[in-house]
Amino acid sequence: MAAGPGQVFAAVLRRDLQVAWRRWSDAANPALFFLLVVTLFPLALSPKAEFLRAIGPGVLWVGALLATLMALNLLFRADVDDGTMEQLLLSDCPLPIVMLAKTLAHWITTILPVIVVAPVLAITYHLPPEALPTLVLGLLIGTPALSLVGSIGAALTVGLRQGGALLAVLVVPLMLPVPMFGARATDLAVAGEDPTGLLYLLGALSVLAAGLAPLASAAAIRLGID
Amino acid sequence: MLTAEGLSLWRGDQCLFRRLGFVVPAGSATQVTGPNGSGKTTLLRVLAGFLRPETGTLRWADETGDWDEVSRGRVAYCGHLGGIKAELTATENLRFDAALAGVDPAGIPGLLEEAGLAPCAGLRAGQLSAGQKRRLALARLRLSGASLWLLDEPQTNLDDAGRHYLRSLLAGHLRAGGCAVIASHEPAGLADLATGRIGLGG
Amino acid sequence: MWTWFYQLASPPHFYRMSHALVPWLLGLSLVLIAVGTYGGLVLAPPDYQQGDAFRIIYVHVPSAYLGSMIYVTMAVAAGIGIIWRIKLAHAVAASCAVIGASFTFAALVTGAVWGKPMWGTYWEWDPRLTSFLVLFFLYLGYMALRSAYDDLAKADQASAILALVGVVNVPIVKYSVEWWSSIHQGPTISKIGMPSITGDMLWPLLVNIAGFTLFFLAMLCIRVRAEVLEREFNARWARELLRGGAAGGVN
Amino acid sequence: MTTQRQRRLYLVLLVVTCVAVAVGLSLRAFQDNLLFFYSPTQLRAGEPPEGKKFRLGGLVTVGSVRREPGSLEVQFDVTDNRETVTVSYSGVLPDLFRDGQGVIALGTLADDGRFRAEEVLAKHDENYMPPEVAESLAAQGHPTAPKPATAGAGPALN
Repeated sequence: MAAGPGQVFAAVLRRDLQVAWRRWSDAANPALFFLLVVTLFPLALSPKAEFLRAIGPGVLWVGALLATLMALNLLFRADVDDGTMEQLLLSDCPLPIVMLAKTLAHWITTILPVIVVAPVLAITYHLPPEALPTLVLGLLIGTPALSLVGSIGAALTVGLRQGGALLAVLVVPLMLPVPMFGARATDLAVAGEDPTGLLYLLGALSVLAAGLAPLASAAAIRLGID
Repeated sequence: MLTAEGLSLWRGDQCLFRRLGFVVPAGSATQVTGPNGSGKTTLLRVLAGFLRPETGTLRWADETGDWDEVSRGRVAYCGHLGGIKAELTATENLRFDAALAGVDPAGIPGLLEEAGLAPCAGLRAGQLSAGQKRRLALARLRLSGASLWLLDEPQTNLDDAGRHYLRSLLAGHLRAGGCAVIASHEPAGLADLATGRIGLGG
Repeated sequence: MWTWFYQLASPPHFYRMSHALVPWLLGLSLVLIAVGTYGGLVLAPPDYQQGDAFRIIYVHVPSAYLGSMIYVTMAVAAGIGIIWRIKLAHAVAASCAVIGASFTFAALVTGAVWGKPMWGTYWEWDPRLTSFLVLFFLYLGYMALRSAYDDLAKADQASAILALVGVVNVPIVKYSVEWWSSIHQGPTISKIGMPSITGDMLWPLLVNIAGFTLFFLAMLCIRVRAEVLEREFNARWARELLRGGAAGGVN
Repeated sequence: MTTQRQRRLYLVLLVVTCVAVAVGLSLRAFQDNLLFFYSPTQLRAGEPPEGKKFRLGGLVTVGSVRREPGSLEVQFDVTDNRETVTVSYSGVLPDLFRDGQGVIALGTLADDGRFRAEEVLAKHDENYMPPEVAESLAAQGHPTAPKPATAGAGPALN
């Protein structure tokens, strides 16, 4: 008797959220990192409102990508290190579902705080308030694709020692379309144009990634266990 | 019943075992012995499906198909890594395993009681001692419903009461028609429960 | 059919076949490249806008074409390797990466050399350039991942997964950068009823593309031979081959 | 094991569903046409959203460029060979802007049916031909024949 895919998904999601809740400082790090990266630009380049408005959408999206990258390292590593991943591999439940649930839990605990901080930072970049819904909506729709694509890289590098830098080299080229569409959607909203089409495209990327990335990361995670 | 035929595995240039074949009938245990580095753990990990042998096949009764798939849900593995989440309590750890196996979690307090972990059921697993963690990992074996248990040095860190718990656990499993492969560098210990023997290396 | 397939994919058989094949491939490719280059540099007329500078397409376009074509080849080989567990396919995929990265790099460099006189800049964040740069990064990531694994079987598996994921992503990246920059909004407008390139400029290009492709196949054979020998170091046929001291085929 | 097979089926169904939904969403995105541009025909059919900025793309009708003397005001017609829209623009046109050239204008539709552009982009030329061919095409009055010796076309990076 094995648990159905829905039960497995719920059980893994619940467990990972519970673990993250008890280690909340790990979860807060990406948001802090995001805050610091975004703060660097006005200080290092120019604090002029006009300039900041022009680079704001791009900086916020690149910041979200970097925060995702930073958080990814821990996505599977803890489970591999304490042996719970072995137990997951042994159990009779579909591994892609497990990977999807783990990635979702990871997104909720690390990227959702980033999205909460983003509109506040957007105001400091003098983005018009009308553009904020597009920014937040775009991040909500688009960042799952970043986490999902990143999960493949995290699974491929989990058994390797120098995982961090290699992970970035592997997944950033694959992630590129997301910040490109996302920043452009926000740009359009800043300029008063209609961004809906791009938001649909971000959604398409996330859904596509949700369908394919768990298969790849499920196949890859076995390589890290030996 | 587990049947292994012609298993070979190299680690780099070193051959750990070559054309290894054995049968573990239902209701029996087989002990794998050998010095450190002889490939006991590796053999167990092959049986668990974590490693693919260079050559050879593994079969469960008369099931056909890849061991990867056939073994899932049939095999329980208790190795060096406990597979215990330090942030969760002992009960929560077992609840998760029960949910994955699709088993009713009502039996968990009883299992913890048997393992002598009832007093620390609500404690985070990170705060348990090494021996207590090992007991928790053993308690999970019962929960998985697996027929083949793979135990890698199961007596490590266990005190007398713990060893006794392990013996009774294993004996009950074998009585119920299950089978087990036990890796151990000490020939005594569980030897009387094991009918088969595989010697590696040396 | 299947036995034939597996026989073809068996390392000793491949080793023997490729030994006979390489000189032909190499010779034919050099002849084609010589003809194509002569046609392109001497016979083809200068372009109406770019003068003689356009002639770099005779190197640039074949390189760019191979850069993307080899990536697809690599992904197909990786897929075959992972589905049917054929070691030769993994060896092919691994060998493709370096060659593909070289052609991609060549395309980027020749493009930059061409861009300077034509655009006034070596680099422009143009969709085609950007997506090609991403392709180059994908090759680099693939090679980095391979080299990070000590275990050959694992390196094969891991890099195959990455290659397959990358091939899904390539069209997405390509189109996304095209939509991202508004100036290159599809070729429809300027292409209505206009020839893109005339025949006397086209044929040397096609000859060169064919020549470069054969050159790639020759290089691939040579690399795969080395790769196979390294992998099958312990197999009987490889030992006999090495003991015999024959640099060539197995009899 | 039948469950094994069932499970595989579920996974395949899940993947197919995801891919189908992704395709659906991107088709929906193209309906919005936001990424590209609206053709004059689509504009006449009332497809672009009212009051929002959008892009208009097409060929500049030959001989339609009218400049206001003493100012940067320019008017020209953009056509897709079916419908034509008059575009008004104030500013410096790009070097590649010329009769018959493909252009993309960003702006809003004014009440009088004209397109008020804030930005005009010209399409790069991707043709390769000897000068004689270009000249003969120009002599025939081919609508898209470019004048020789203007800014160069870019490398064709495929």
